[in-house]
Amino acid sequence: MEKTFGRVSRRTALKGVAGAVAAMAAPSVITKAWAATPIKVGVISPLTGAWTVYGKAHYSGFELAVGEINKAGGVLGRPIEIVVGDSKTEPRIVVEQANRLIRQERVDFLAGTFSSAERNAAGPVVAQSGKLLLYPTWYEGQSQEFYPGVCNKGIFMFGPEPSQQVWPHVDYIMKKHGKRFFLIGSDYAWPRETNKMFKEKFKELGGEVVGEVYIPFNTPQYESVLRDIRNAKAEVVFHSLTGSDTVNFRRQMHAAGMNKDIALWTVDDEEVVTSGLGPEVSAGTYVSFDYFMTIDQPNNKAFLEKFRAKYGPDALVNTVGVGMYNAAHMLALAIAKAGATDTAKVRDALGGLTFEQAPQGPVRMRADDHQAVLPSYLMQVRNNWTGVNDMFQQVQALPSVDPVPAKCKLPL
Amino acid sequence: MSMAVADGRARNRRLGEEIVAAVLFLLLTAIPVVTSGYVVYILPQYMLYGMLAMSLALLWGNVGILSFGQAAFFALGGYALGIVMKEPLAINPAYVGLLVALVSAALIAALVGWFLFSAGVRDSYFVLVTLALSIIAEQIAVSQSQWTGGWNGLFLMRMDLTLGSALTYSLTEDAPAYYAVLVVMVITYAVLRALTRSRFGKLLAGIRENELRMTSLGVSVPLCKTLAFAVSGAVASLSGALYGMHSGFVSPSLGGVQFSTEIVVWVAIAGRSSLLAALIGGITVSSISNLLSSITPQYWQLCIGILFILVIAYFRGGVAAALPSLLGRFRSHP
Amino acid sequence: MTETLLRIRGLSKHFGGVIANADVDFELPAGAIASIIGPNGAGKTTFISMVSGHLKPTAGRIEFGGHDVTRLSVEKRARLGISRKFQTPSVFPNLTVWENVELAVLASRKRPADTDQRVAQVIDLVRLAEFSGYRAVSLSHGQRQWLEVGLLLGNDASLLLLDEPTAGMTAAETHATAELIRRLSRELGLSAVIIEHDIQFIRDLRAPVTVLHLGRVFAQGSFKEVSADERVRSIYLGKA
Amino acid sequence: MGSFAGVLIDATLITLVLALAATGLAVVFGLIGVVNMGHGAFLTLGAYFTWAGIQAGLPFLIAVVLSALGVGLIGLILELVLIRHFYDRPFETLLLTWGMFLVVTELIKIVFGTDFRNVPSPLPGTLSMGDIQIPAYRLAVSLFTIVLLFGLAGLLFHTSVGLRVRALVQQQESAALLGLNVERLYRQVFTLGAALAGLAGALISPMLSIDPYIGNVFLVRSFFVVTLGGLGQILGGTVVGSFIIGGSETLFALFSSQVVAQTIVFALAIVLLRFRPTGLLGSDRR
Repeated sequence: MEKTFGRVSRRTALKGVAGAVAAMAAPSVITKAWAATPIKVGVISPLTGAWTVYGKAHYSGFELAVGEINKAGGVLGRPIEIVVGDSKTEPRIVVEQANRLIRQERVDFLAGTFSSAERNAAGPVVAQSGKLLLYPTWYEGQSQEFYPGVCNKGIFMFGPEPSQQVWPHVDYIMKKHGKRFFLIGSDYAWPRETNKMFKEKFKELGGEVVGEVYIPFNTPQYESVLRDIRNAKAEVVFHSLTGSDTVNFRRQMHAAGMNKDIALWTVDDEEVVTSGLGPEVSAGTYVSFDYFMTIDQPNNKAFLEKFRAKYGPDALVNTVGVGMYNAAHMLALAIAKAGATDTAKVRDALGGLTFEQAPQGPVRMRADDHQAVLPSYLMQVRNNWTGVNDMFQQVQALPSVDPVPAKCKLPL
Repeated sequence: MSMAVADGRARNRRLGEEIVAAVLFLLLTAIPVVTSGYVVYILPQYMLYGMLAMSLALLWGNVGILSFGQAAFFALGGYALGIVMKEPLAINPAYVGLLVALVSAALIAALVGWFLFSAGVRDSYFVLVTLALSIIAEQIAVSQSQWTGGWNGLFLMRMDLTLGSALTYSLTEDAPAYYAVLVVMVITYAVLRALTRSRFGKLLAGIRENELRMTSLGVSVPLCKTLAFAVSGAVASLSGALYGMHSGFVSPSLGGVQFSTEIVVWVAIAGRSSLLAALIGGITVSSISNLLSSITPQYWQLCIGILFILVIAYFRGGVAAALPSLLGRFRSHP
Repeated sequence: MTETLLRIRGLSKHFGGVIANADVDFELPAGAIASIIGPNGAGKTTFISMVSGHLKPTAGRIEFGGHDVTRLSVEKRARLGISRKFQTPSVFPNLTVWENVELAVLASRKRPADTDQRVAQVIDLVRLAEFSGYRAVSLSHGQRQWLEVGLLLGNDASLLLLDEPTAGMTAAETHATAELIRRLSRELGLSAVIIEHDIQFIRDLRAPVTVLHLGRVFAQGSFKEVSADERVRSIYLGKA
Repeated sequence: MGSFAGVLIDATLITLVLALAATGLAVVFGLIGVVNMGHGAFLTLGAYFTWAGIQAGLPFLIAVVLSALGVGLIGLILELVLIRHFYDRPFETLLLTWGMFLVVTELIKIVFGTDFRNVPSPLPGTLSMGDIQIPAYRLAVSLFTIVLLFGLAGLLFHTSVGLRVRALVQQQESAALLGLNVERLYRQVFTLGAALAGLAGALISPMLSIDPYIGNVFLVRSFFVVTLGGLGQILGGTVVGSFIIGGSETLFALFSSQVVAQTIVFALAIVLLRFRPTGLLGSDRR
């Protein structure tokens, strides 16, 4: 896994050098195998910095799809070429990289950025340059307040938002574990928005929020929160912490012996984080996303075969990686449909497009608010799992969930 | 005779720096003429990093105070401008925002500085406090989301330069923004340089060399340090405000410890005792970082770390002090 | 009759249970020189430190030029003209002699119209003209002592508090230092309080001598009177 | 008042874990005046070494001991190569150890990768006290911290090594005159500090996710612990400082949000620092 990644970055590195040299000297050097000039896509991934853990899946999802597209003859007879930019998990660097990719590398499209903050950093660049950005991550939904990071006609969302990731499963968990929910999240927009939307649905179903806590980043110790959870007699913990905090909290909750009588539902811990937690700590936890490596989907089998062939049998992919994979394919489909690479035409073509081969099942991009219609899965972590193949037990599956309309001036 | 020698030597050095500065500024002026695109877009941001580096060099090189809190002021500036620019104001809100950025940073720095310096908090302890400042700044930016947008950040518009209602000069395009930043940077450099050469600047140098002696000469060391910290905070904040305006986006990590550390690294490597070196350091280290990060992200960071250690251990003055002696142009005092 | 510049009444300093100074009375007329001697641990440096403001007295009162300065900080006293030279020379090691003195001039209460001229004048006074381009670290110990005196002069002090100004000097330098101090008093009307071990130097100064012993004023008088005092001899021999 | 007892126990656990993390720093800072910014990196290394030991099939305790020794060895090497030349310049050692921190963190990323690593808890159960449940491992670590602090105090106050170190702290020049090998003592203290950091990282590793930045979380907190605690007060100071930083964060969180509590505690630390301004290193004013 490490090795594969090393190879990738070395290759991209060479590409970077070659690109820089070639861009000035002779454009023909790159296009040796192709008569036509490539369609360039700038991919901004968190390759170093705090969210490096997600960076591999993030980048390889897109790379895999581009390989498939090019192998099948490219789009409009032209290959797709990736130009990579490392976000260093820093919004400040995203601004630099997005501009570099557009102004210097002259990419036709942008894909990636990982967090909402990173996407927001790219927002003004996208708006100003009139390019498209394809964003893969689960996120808090769109509202006009954060324009141009959202509600931007140049940005397409390929990940789920709370009405897709959370709403379909509230009823099930309440029926099974009780109505007393305790909400814990990191202190920023995504957890707060997610909880707000969660409560909307939850109240409707007659649940009771017995506590709601937001934790600053990099908090090492959780005694007082755990005490609050216990004192509140919570039956379910609804959990939206991120990064290392999610691991710290869950290890300490487990150490406090609270997993036995309190159910935990997380909307953040996909394959990568769950692997980091280990089987003891994670057993029994509910997780909901649009994609898991273990979903029972014919598309997924084929996808994983290709993924493992390329990145090794142990490589992990997750909702973000698949979001990037879908983004690449749908971009290619849209270009083909539009018959051109110019932004307006591709934007129009991408809206309303459906990608049948998406690993999680067919995915449709809504035209008016650029949100994806996705499946939604609720999984429970198995006891004594040994790897991603036996990590999750499918509990609920909805083949296609429409997100609530974005709170933007529609259509975008 | 000997006096003349001493004097002459000092003047030579000054002249050397002025020539380098002039060449640098001319080069920077010429760049948008000969090229366009990404370079013209990105260089102003690096020039603002250079200004930020100067704000640290003013403290560290001239007064001997190291601050791991410069990023906090940088972020303060960005947020202040961003928040004010959202308000509908009778006069150009960007001007008000820049003023607020300058004044608020100077005031906060003055308050914190006076609070600590008047009690004699020095050296390593002050470093810790500034480290905490960065952490607090980032926390506030994350948690006070009604003002700052929290982790999702805050968007800014490119400002217009206006003069009454007659003249409006938009900075939306790359080249105008470039020149606006360049002008601010040159003026900041000139002002800070004049400051370090003024009576006040010499008193600061005296404090760096021997604090106790300065007190015994009747100088209020806490007051001088506080003023220096306030000026430094204001410059950092101004550069942050312009950075926010230029990049269109500010987020909490701009005020964090990691960015603060980067600033210290730029200045240490380039040379803390010269404003010009710090300026060049801020511009070049971040440019090279951008260039190399896509080629070798892991090893680049490692190299920077090792270079930092080498500079601290063997070349206290950084590249700026090492270069002249390498060129054999500058002999140390007898 | 000359006016009294420095008037000290009942000055005491206790460090926990240790009495460093007890009930010291001391007066110095404007333009005069006084020297303080005493064996190690007699409380000389403590006394100077209380006058300069580096130590806060436990009890007592210090008047300077008619003002009560007992509670003032070091820098405020310096701005009134009380300036101190430390036992170990405290100069600006990495600055040149010229820059050292220039700083003192720039920090002074009445800044002269022509700084350079004033700096040159002070450097001449302390006989460092040929070293003006040298950094302070490269000077000899004795030269650094002079440089520090130069700082006090450049700073426009009216009362010089000199803690062992001749430590590390040759006999000739010591003699020259005494000459310098007397000249400063005579020509510029400066006052000085000098702590010294070097008896030869005290003799050269030809100034009134105060003997401190165990923190108290033990004897006062001219050099001749004091040196003739049996009791003073005996404390130096460690008997009293 | 079950919840009051609960708060008290929480505050105690947090205080002791923080004290454990800060002890290595306290030893180095308090005894030889080095502001070891590399402390966080040493903690991280300790955690990774433990993980590697577990991966290699070693029992937890053996892995912990080896981690402490390994980090101590790295500390020793760094002291020999770098730090020992700069003891007379505290400011330079601060920057050098900061550089060490940057380099070690990058090396960890290259050697161990950036995935979350995980050390299973060697004592998974909990202990019940009435309706309060205490994680067994945390309790064990807390008790160990108490033993460790008393052990260090014993070492410092009841052995000849301790006497020498204390002589050194009080008067460096006379210590040298008394024929003490100052250089060697400094090296021993720095190595001990590094080993303690490694030990802390090793013991904390089963509670947290292990990533290259794990030490950062504790670094700044540890600094305030030590600064507030005070020079040479290895036993009392560290505990008091840990309580002010860790315990009060717990208490403030009762009345406000976690983020506000954390901000208040850092602000409070700055205020307290002002009233102990030259506290530790500041005795030498020349």
